[in-house]
Amino acid sequence: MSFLELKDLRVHFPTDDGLVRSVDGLSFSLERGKTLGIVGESGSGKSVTSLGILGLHKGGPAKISGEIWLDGEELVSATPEHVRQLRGKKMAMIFQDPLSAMHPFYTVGAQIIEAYRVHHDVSKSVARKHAINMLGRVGIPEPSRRVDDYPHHFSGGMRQRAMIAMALSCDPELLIADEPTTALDVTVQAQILDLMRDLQSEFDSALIIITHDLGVVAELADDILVMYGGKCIEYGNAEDIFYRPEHPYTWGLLGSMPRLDREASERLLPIKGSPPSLINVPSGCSFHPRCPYAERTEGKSVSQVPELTETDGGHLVRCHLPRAERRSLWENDVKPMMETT
Amino acid sequence: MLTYVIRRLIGAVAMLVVVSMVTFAIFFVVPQLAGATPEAFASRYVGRAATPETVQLIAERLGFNDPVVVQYARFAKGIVVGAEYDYGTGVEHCPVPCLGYSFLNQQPVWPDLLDRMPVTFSLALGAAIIWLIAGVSTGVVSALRRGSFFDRLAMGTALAGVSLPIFFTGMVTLVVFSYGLNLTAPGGSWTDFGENPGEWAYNLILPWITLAFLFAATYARLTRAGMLETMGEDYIRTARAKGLREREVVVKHGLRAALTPILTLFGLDFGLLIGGAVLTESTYSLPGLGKYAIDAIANNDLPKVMGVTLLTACFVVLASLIVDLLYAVVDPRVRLS
Amino acid sequence: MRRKTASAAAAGAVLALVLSACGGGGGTPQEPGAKGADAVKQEFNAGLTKVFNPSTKKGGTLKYAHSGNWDSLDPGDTYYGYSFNFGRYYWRTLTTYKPVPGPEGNQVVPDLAEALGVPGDEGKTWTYKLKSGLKFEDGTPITSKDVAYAVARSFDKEVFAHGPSYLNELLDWPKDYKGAIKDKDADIKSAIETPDDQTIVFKLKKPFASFDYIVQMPMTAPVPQAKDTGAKYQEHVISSGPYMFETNEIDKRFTLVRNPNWDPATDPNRPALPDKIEVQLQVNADDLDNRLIAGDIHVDIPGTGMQPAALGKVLPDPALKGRTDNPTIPRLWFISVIPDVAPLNDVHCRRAVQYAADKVSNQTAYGGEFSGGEIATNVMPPGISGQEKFDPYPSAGFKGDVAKAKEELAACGKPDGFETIMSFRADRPREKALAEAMEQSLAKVGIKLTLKGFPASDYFSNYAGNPEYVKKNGIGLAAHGWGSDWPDGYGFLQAIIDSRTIRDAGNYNLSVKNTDVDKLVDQASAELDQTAREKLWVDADKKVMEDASILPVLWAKSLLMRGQGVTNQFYNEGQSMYDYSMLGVQ
Amino acid sequence: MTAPLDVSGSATEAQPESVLAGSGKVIEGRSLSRIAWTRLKRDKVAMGGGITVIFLILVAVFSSVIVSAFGHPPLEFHPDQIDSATLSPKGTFGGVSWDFLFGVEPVNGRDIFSRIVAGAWISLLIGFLATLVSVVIGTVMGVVAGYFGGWVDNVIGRIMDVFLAFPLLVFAIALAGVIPDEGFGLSGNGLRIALLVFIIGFFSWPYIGRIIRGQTLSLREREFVDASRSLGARHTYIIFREILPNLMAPILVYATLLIPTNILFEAALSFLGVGINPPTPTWGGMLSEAVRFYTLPHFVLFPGLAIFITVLAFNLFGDGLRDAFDPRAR
Repeated sequence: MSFLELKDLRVHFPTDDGLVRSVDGLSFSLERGKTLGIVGESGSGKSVTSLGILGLHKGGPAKISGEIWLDGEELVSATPEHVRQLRGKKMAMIFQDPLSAMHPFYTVGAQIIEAYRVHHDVSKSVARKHAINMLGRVGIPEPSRRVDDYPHHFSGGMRQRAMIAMALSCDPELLIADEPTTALDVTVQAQILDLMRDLQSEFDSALIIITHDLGVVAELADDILVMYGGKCIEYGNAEDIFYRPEHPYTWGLLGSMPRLDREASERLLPIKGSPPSLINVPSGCSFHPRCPYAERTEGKSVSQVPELTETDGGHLVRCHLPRAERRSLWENDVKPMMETT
Repeated sequence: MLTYVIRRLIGAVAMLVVVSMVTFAIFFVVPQLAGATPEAFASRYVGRAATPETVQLIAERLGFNDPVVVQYARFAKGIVVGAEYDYGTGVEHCPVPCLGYSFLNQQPVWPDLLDRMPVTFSLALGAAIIWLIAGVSTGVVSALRRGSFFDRLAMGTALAGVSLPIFFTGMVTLVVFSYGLNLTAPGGSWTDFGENPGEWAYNLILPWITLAFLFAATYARLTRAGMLETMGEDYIRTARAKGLREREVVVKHGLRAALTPILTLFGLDFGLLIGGAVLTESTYSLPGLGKYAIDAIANNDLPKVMGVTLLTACFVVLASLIVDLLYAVVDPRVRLS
Repeated sequence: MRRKTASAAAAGAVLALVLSACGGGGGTPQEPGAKGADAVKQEFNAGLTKVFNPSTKKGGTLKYAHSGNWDSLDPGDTYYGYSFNFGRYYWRTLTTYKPVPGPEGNQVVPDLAEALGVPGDEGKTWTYKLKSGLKFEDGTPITSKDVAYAVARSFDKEVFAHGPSYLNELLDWPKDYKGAIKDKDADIKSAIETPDDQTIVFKLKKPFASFDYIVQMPMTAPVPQAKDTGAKYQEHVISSGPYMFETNEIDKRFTLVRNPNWDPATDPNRPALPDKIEVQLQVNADDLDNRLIAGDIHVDIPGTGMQPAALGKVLPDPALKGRTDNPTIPRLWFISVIPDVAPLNDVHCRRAVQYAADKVSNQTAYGGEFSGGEIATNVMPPGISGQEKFDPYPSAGFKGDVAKAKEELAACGKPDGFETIMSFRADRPREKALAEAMEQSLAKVGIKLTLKGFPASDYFSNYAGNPEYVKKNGIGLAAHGWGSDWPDGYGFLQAIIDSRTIRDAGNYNLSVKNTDVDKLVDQASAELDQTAREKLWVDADKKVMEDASILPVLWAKSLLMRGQGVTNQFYNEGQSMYDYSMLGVQ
Repeated sequence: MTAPLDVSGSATEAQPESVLAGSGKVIEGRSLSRIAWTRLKRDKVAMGGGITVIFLILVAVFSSVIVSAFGHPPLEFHPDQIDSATLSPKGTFGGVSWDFLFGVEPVNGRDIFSRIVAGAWISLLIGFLATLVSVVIGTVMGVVAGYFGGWVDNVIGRIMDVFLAFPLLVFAIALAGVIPDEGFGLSGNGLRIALLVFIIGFFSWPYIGRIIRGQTLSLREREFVDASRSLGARHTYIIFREILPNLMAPILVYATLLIPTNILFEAALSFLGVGINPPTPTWGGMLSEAVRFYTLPHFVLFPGLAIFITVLAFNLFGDGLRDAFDPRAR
């Protein structure tokens, strides 16, 4: 068994307007030292997945089923208290917007110290030394001074580094980064990504990067999982996804990826429409209302839910289009359009 | 920080000037527009069967023959530099802040206010303690058990609480607990804390609870809403992701942030309240500033009304200044400038 | 030398007690205390005609409470009946009401003076001679100069705005006189003379018969000039009576203790039983009643009766009702029917109002038979000496005569009725209820009333008592009430029926503007013969009723409760409440 | 702490941001009000409040019909129902009977049921009109302050501060007490109602004003306003076409929540004796008379309950409305 393994994870929220199927049957696995990128639009269920792994839905209104195995332990059925003890120590998370993710009333140092002392029975001064040390390791200058600053005193990049320092303070074996760079400008983004790569190799932890931006995972991820409407629609290693993508949605994502040779606002292959409602999930393939090739499936896309099937070794796709047609569409229609511009 | 306080204090003084002018205008300009003469003013402060000459004399003595501006200036001067009061056989110096002498019984207003302050302050303080504890804890539990039976019961009670006029609850509680069951002190009971703390509390317990119920209802609803909002904040998720125990998450991270806006409201509420809980004091006939204000209005005793209004405004302004300063302490993002 | 009438009055049971209390022999002292309580049967109206729970026991603390405030504790600056009554604890005046129950209580007897006033110059001068051995609380002797000074200082209405101004108007003061405080060395011989330390002579502008009643008012209570602090004197009045101030928190509370320099030998009117007197002010009225019932306090100072909530508790309960007295007091609740406002300028329209009014409904509105009063059919109340009862506008069961009212309306040229406004004091629930009752009963004959409430504090100055306002706003009816300063025709009627007293504002006569009435007032005030005088006042009363400009509502009654454990309690007609100076505690 | 010192209300519980945030989450095809209505319909408590409110409005509007059907004229005396000594009603529990549904008043025996029904008209009329006044003033001041910002915002902000520092109840009483009985072409109760509407409305606008200012401030920064501005649209156009329509939801919600506060305010003023002239019945006025007859529970209870039920109904409905526009706070 892998270090982290999800089996048919489902996270559903009952609301007044109906049942929200945020994550609807997700499975994947991840080894230590490896990086998985989970990509999708907002509302695709990627963040819910990460919170599910950390057990943060426990005690809430969410209905969770399936299995999450971490280092040989099943977490869905584990007691909330047990998962709490793992949280922050064995698995940690880096959140999207560090300004709102850090408590505005406490100093950065206090928040790191708190994170460390939950799991380590040490004095405040020991924890403080540790916090300063961590801040230094994530590249914050003059850490012994900045440790007493409040989050709003930090710049965006600094805050994200502090956030990373906080997440790493207990040497977690699984690190989940939720949109770690979205709130940052491009140069800082690159620095943060470099930092994460360095730290991962240093700690030899498993890393999940969650993003809507394929560009972020391009450099970092070993494997990539594309989510849509709470389901995995394509999974493969980075090469597969970038060079041989098979799902029309993935093509759309690739097309909307900002590249240096292209104007930022320009979108070659815009994905029309908006993400699907998670309550009244479209029948059949949930992507069909937005899929330019839906009519080629002779109506199957409306009536049948496509299965996740393996095309190559480890490359999985959830699409009704025949494999050959997908390949030819990619090679002949989509790819040339992306390159010519 | 110091410049901020100074600037705020200057603003506060300006505000008090406006408040005093408006009060003055209500009592002098409005009736004058309605056609009241200086004698008409003066005749409120003479005994029955006063002769026109007496009325004239009093009008002159109380200065009603002067233009309103002059009258106001005289009043304002008294506050700033004090005033001289001629009691017939001699002159008394009325020290700063001289709020004047009652038109009706010739007593200086300021000592009266000092005398009434402990009553209102005791009422407000006791009620505030009860409503903060009851309101905030109910709000927190309600927010954490959102949708539960407790939540619905508490919020239902809270809504009923804000919908009840205090002069009604006051009357009902008095009739039931005091006149009926003889459990609490009758209306109008007041003992100084220094005199007998036990009796002080016994006399105030009913007004405390009634007043606190009203405010607790508001505070429970606010705390619940605030807690629901903060508990949905990203930093709460972060705190949980760190592996903190739920109690720490709620108290240290959630409540701390949710209480900050409540602090503001509390400051204003408390400031207004120590300036006189008019309805509560009327209902329970407590000899506090609110009752004083109502009685003064009923008697058209302007110096008293001016005094109590200004004092209330002072309390509010002061309370909001203290709240703002405290806010800066509680929320490090706030900069005083 | 005591005048014969005064010593003859000592036949009453009370005076016998008083004398024995004063150390004189005679009478059998009754044993107070536990036995006294059983010996005295609690009975409704037991304190009206005789002394209830008589006792000579000294000592104890007598507790008073007041739902409001004094206007002032200064004898020169107060104008409340209860203040005149209560003040006799710490002041003495030239005369005072005879401290007995029953009609005799309307008479005045000497207090500081040795005898009642001696009139001269056909009632234009009044001479009083002071007793000897009188002392202030600090031991200085009281002379006629102190009385003269007190009167002269009270002239200054700028400093003493509240007190009655009878002496300002009656005495022949020098021109431009400003009172003893401002004009320290002015010669006031034209008004008051003090030929020696015992004698004081008042000189009037014109003859005035009831002067002995005037000087029972506290303007004649002596004030030592050296201790006078003007407007601040009320903070410590120098006592000439049996008690003096121990503490005094204005508008809150005060206590009186025995005055060591008061000599009982000079004062047959006051037994001075309690050792200490405590007064609490601004007590909630309902609470005050409850505490009176429970026995926590002894006397409700204003003496105007119990609150409606207490009526519901007291009257149905025989034990509680037995503790009450229900006197008629010399006060009239009435409605001014103002002839300045059309169509009330026509006497027939005014009479229509007289006939249409449902007096029973008015009575209920005003508090019913116990706390409201007796249905009034003419102006002067029964307690006034020489009063006659008559009813010029009779109706079956006092419920109003619709037919007669319609006749009068037709005579007035308004057969279908008319519209007018009725004013009342908004902060007086009874007047409000009265106005509502009038609105109902007048509607039956087509007279439509619009009701308007005004603040009591401005009622006479700015609204109902301000003729210009009344005319401009068409106020045809005004709720009103009048109590007498002393129980004779002048004391009751003059201020409300003499049209020459009407001025720009602050009037109490709102509606009687009849020269015939004015003539009768002049005749009566100058008449020195009591019987003839009383007859003239009755004539004036009849004239006013004929003029229909006053609609009498009630001769007021008050439901008073005797305090638990209070001795020597009785209703005094002159004070129109319990005689406070007589009370003791068991 | 809304307005009358110790008359608490719910307007302070303003969470303007959340209402606005609600309006931002428009899902394609369904308008915000449609969604809100769908949510509101499901909220049984709020609908109960709403139905009660409608019922009370009907009672108020048809008060004279109801009185003639079920009661006696509200001003009519019934001395036969009163014990002339104690002045209390003769019947048990204040004379409650089929003839007098809520019993009779002491002293004059007026029908309490009729007076409560007739009082509903005054209470609701003043509650609504005063709210209208404060909403109009509050919206104008709030929009102007929020939209123009700078010194305008500063000045209006100061004015609001002054209002908040006032002991409002004291002022309202003083003002209601000194205002003459005739003027502005009105007299009697017409003037009295106008006066109360003005006083109450005028003293409660800052609460609405603050909320609207905040909303306008954030609306001003939104894309569509930016877009209009960059296209050269005039201020009036932007305010009336872009800003005001988006303020409708919060205005509606806070107006609904202000009505009960204003009803309480009116009751308080009537209680303190500066309300409508008698004999016109008002609930606060009845309560203030009941103080003198506190031994008669029915006299205290019926007007008290009338105020309570009315205010509660409006509060329930207003709360539901707010939740409908912003379900997060529920």
